[in-house]
Amino acid sequence: LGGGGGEGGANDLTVGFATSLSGPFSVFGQSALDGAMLAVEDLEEELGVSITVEDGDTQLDPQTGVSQLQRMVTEADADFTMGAVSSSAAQAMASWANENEVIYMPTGAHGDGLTGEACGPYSFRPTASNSMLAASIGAEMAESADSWYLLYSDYAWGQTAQAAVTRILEEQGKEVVGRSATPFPADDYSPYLNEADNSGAEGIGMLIAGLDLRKASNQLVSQGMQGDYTLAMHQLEDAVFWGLDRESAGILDSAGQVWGPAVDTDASVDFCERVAESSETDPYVRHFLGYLSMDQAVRAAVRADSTNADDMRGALEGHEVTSMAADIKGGDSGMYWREGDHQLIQPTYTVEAMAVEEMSEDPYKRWFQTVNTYDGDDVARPVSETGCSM
Amino acid sequence: MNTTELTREDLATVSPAWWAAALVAVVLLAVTFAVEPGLFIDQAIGGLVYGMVLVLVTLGLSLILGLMGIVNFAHGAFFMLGAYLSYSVVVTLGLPFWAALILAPLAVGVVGVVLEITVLRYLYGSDPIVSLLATFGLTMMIEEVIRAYWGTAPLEISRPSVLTRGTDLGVTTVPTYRLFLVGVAVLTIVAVYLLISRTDFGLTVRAGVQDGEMTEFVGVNLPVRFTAMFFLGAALAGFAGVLYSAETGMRTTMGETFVILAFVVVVVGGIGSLFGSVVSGILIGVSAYLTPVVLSALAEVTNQPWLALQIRDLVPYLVMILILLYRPRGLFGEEGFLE
Amino acid sequence: MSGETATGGGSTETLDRARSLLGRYRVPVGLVLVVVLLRPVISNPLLLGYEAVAATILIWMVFVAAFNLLFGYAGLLSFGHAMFLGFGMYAAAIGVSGRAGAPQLPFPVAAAIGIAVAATVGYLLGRLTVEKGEIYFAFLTLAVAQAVEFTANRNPLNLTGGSNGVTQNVLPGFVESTRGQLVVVFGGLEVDWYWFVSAVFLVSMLALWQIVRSPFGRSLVAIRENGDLARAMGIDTTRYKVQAFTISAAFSALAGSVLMVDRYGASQETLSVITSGDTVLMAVLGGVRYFFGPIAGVFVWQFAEEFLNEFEVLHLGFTSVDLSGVLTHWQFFLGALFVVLVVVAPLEGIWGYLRDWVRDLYVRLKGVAE
Amino acid sequence: MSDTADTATETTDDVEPTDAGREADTMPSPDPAVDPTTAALATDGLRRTFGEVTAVDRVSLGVERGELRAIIGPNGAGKTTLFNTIMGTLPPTDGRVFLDGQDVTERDEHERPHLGLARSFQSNELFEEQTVLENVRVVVQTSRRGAFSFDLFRDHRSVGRERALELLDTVGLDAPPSTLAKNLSHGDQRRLGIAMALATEPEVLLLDEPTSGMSPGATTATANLIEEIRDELGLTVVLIEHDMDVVLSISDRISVLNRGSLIATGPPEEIQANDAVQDAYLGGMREEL
Amino acid sequence: MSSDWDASTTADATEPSGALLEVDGLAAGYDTGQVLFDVDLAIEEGELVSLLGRNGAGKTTTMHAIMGADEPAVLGGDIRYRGESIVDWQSHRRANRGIAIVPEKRRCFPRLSVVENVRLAINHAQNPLGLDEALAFFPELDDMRGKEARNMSGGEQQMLAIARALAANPDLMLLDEPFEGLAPYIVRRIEDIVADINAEQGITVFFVEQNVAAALAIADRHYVLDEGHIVDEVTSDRIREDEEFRQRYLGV
Ligand SMILES: Nc1ncnc2c1ncn2[C@@H]1O[C@H](COP(=O)(O)OP(=O)(O)OP(=O)(O)O)[C@@H](O)[C@H]1O
Ligand SMILES: Nc1ncnc2c1ncn2[C@@H]1O[C@H](COP(=O)(O)OP(=O)(O)OP(=O)(O)O)[C@@H](O)[C@H]1O
Ligand SMILES: [Mg+2]
Ligand SMILES: [Mg+2]
Repeated sequence: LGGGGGEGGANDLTVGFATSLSGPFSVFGQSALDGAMLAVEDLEEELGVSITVEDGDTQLDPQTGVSQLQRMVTEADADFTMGAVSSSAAQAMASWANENEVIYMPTGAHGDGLTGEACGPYSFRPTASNSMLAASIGAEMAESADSWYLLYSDYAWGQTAQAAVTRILEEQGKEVVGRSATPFPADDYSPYLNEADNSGAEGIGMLIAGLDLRKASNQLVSQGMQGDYTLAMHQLEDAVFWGLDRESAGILDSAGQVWGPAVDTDASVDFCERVAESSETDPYVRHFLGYLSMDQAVRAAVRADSTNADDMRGALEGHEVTSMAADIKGGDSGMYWREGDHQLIQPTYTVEAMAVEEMSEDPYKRWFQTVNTYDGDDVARPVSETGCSM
Repeated sequence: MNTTELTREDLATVSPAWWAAALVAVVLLAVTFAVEPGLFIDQAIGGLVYGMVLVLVTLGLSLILGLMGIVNFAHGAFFMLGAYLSYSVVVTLGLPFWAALILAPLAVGVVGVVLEITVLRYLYGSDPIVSLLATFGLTMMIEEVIRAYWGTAPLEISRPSVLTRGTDLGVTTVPTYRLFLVGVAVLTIVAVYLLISRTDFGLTVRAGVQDGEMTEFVGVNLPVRFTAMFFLGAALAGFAGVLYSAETGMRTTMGETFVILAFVVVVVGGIGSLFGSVVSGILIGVSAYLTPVVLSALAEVTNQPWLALQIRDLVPYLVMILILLYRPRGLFGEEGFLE
Repeated sequence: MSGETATGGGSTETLDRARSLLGRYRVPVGLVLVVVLLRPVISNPLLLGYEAVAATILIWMVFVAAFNLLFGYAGLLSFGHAMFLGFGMYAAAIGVSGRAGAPQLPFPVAAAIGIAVAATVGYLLGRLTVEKGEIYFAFLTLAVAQAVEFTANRNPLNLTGGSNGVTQNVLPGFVESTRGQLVVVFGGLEVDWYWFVSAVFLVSMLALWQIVRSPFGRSLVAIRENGDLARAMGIDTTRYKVQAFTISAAFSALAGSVLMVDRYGASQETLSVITSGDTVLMAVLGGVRYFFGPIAGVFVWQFAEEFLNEFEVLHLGFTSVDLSGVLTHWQFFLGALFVVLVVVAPLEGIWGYLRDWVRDLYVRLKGVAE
Repeated sequence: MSDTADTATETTDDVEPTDAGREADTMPSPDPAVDPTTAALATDGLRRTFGEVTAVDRVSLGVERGELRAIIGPNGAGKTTLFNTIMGTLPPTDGRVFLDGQDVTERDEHERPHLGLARSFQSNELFEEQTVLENVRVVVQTSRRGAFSFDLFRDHRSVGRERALELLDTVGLDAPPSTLAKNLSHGDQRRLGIAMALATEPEVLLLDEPTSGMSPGATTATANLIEEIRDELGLTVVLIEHDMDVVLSISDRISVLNRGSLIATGPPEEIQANDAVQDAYLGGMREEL
Repeated sequence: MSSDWDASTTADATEPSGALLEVDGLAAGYDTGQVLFDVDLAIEEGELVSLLGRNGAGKTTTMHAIMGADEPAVLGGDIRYRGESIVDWQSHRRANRGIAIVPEKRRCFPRLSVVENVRLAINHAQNPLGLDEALAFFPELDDMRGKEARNMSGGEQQMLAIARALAANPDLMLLDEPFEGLAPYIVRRIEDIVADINAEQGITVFFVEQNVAAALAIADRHYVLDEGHIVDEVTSDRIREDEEFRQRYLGV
């Protein structure tokens, strides 16, 4: 038995890439796809394989995501699949993939569930989980304020982020005095900001998804609250702040990050330059995640010389990443696919805004700089705590 | 559109149940104030301001529905179109925000005129459901045009700098821009009210919806007036869109979100009553801000933590369900209108 | 094949009688034709070339037809019908997966619970709202649906999974899925999922058809046409409407429970106002006054969505035109088609036109023959 | 004076004693009423107000079985409102309605046709988009199967079609049964309305200006039809009419309503001679032709 | 709007018959079929003329064609008002130029009050009466100025419809069954009003009525319509005398 997929090795690969290409996450989806296409270029050259990418729009809807996967696998004969921005879509897609014996990489979803209760034999998450990011930022939050108010987007990603940050803060002996679940997307953050303002907290954790963070920050400034609080965000995507002016972008006091132009290694600068040339958006984490997913999935198929889901699983579990992707990612601790929960254990960063005059625009925007780097193994929860059983 | 007469008559017929409900509300608010005075005042003022913003967004919808009997689902699309057009005026043409505030609504008005002439003209006097359906289709088209032209990613413009900071009202700081919106909303409401109640224009449009042919029989050139009326409704939507999006940015879902909320406001206030829309907009705004505070205060007082439900987004709908069940025509609606 | 019209009686007496004999079984025959033709047509490489969507389309047809029982026949526009689809979906998903300590149930039991819940909600909500006037009814149902969606998002008792929906372990025991292909296993017998759905489709649609052509259905039509008169003529309008609402809710939930298997779980998006809106659009597009209207509407809608979205290059033999840029905006064209239909004749829809066109053709052919 | 009148006064006495006294001054016997327990249709102190307007003011009316009663009165006297309250279309502000000796005041409007009460409308109320045949058929179906019937297992066409065609014939509607109701001329629409009222198989039939808008020939025919129905089916008919020719020629008794109150009831000759009626209503009728 | 006035000055100076309203070979009908065939009418300024016929004869259709309603469609023939062809005019233009109608089934604006109904007509007529003047015709209405038409009795609405037309102070007044549903004494009063406005203000009246007696009482000339054809043009005396004629076309 075992998974199906293309027979006869892995020279001609068809990859299904289903992600948000419309709606509020479309920028993220498109960037990831752009990044993945860069990986395709590199892989075709290096490995001599031919790769066809079949893309599809999941919108924001898990069922559309599932339909897209199903279409890619049955109609376009995709050998394996990847994609999704929102955690809820990713979970549904992962569940389908696990049921149907198809390899799937939730490219850009951070919700803990994917490598927790909702983990499965054929889904592999290439990006860091919420709890990894929360653990990274936790120490800094604990240092800068003793009591916190958390605003979080009310859906899977935000809920697990909130849980993770709360846990970390409480472990550090700090207090979370209140929290508000804000709808996502929302237009009006002022009632929640009022609540935060009246909570007596010293710091506000803004666990708000996507470009809504920009809006919330704007309204926070309008309410004249920016000077009074320490502001933190566990997962920063540079693109979110590009819509603000440079001064406003500086209001975040500290933030966690999976990757960004702040990494600044030779490989990552190279990668950023390539992205700046080929993508509509300046380089930021989504480009890298697209690149990473494609790189890892294709290499696994080539290693296994098969696109059979079980073969690929074997090639991925426990594998230590040594490709270009690891160089771009930076950090010294390396990355590997953890067997127990299929999480790619990897370094994480905390960053802060640069001084306004140091921010650069050319050839791509660089507004943030790294404060700290964390080992993947230090921030990831042990498998036993994830709730994953395969 | 009747406004004041109905108020007086309705107040006289308020039943004991309503008084009881009012009493409970007052007690709850008092308890909340006692538990969390600072937050209470912040949220009450924030809610008031937000309510007026809702009224502004709703105004054009209420007007078209009350006078022309058209359930204009495309109001949200017009609203959104105004917002996106202001983006083009400010970012693409490089003109100041104030120019967008005039140009974008005019442009939306023109779009409204085109749609009136090609589509809505054929729907006057028909079942309100039919206009709901047709404008639903128009909404799809406009939204798709917006997606195609401006893309699906959220956009923003920078507001005039005078309006970017907060105004300190003593007890709380409210974004200056929102206060500006409130001022604009009040002026617009007054202007619209005068237009429809003090001129022949409102009368002919109302008559025209009830019996277009007969209105022509008494000598009214109806099509021109309907077109003008629709221009006004669409331009108001666009105007609200420009004002609102300057604060929150443009998003392809904003039309849908707001048209539903605006309908809730109209339905709660009572279809056909401008005054009702104003009251209900404020009521919904304030209760959306206050309900969670009240619930959390209640949870604290009674020591029942489960009571602190975060139901803010549900509040407009709960208000609507409650009002409609006990008063099917809304707070100030005319009896039998669109029932 | 011609749909049963909701506008009542035929034409002249003799013609009527002849037609009633001939036409007695046209609806069942039509339904069987839909089932037999849909999949080959859809999976034709020139069209979609994508089989799996055929079963989904059939399920949607049942749902929209159930919605149309309420709108097209009883004249009640429910703007929150997605909640009933959702009840079926969630009950089936929760029951089958047995999540959060819920007992694990066989699919039919779980589905039956969903249908019962939907019917009960439909009944109670109907009691409260059907006499409130059509616009108010539309918005009340919308409001309740919003409340339901909101509740599901809050993940009460950890049952609904919040925004994640219920997507794990949701396939019933008798369904197997391998790389996207669903198969129903009864004992040793393996049946393609499509045929299982077809059976559900046929049974439900025949039941709905019988309802609309029965005296019960005709009373609904009378109420829709003039409620005041109907009451004065002795028709208990409230009860009929409530009953119609209940039935419609139950069939919607049935469709929902099957859709759960077809789409691998229950998602919160299904409960959204967008689903409800699409439902209305599909029904109107097809023609709410006809039994086959929703069928036509769902087909055109789903087809447009799948086909136009994927469509890229038009090959005309001598030249090829790249249309992908234009056609991804299928919503625009569908919207335009919709507007035209509503303006020209709001209740006819595509099916109404097709009918008239076929009738004209028939008359003309007869003329030529004579 | 009969028992009924006494009961009526008593009832009003209980409610508003002062008004009852005033009523006694003005008109001793508005209706030499029949015992409500035996009358086909009776009202007792029926009242209906709209805000400050009292459209029907303590009307006590008794119509005997098989009687053909006309109700006349100035425009806005409250005739249609009286029908609406009898029928249950509008709940009365006060007072009771008896049908065949049974108090039906609390019954829903849709129940009354099944108790034998039917009406036609002053304005043409029809199922406009339906065919003429279906308009009548659906009423026949309802009258046979009750106010609500969960009858799902039959083809509607088999129910009541013959009877519907018969009724269309009875009222003399010549248009093809497949014509849409909205396309009938005004006069024909009024015929259809009567056919539908008859389809409920009533014992008491309320007709609101059945001949308005009919040409003179048709008016006569309709008047004859009404008499015929009454005679052959033994119906009780209450008729609102402004056409005095019709009223005088076919009614057994005439009741006159003015400003909501019943001011006189009596046989045609008596009413015609009554001064109060002359003042309030007839206002010097023209001699025919 | 200026074109309206141009048209009148450039119109045919010759007015052969001097008739205010001439209908010439009018053919009209609905989707379902033709209803009027070759209808000829001529009404002189200051005349009081009626149109008689059975139900379904086409009387309302004629009135609507003269008023320029959306339905029926005019299939042929000409309608001239003051010598000018008005078939292509929209109905509001006809109304502005002095034609007013009391339509069949009243057609009051149900959600407008009495005052609003009347004011609407006043606002759009050339030389209207004042509001009080118009309401003075029916003291009954004066008592319910603020009432919405839908809350009025059938007869009250009929009075309102007539008051509305009178308020416009038209040159030509079309009345389609003005007495339907009215109490005899009101019928009488309206007969007087119609005779008065005709005699005193020279308003030309063309009306449809089923009530032959009423028609005979006010008009002296009658057109008789049967199945869409004008079958006769008669005087009141002829109708009074010719029993067979009455029987045949009017069913009396
Ligand atoms: N819904 C209502 N709201 C307010 N007033 C009403 C309503 N219905 C009727 N009326 C008033 O009640 C009075 C009686 O009306 P009704 O229709 O019963 O008169 P009617 O005797 O049938 O007159 P007609 O002969 O003109 O039809 C009228 O003055 C009318 O204006
Ligand atoms: N809107 C319509 N569509 C189709 N046919 C119509 C329409 N209106 C009237 N008719 C038909 O046209 C013919 C003439 O109708 P019209 O209303 O002019 O008659 P009328 O003389 O006014 O009759 P009545 O005295 O009953 O009012 C009738 O046969 C009628 O059925
Ligand atoms: Mg009446
Ligand atoms: Mg007529």
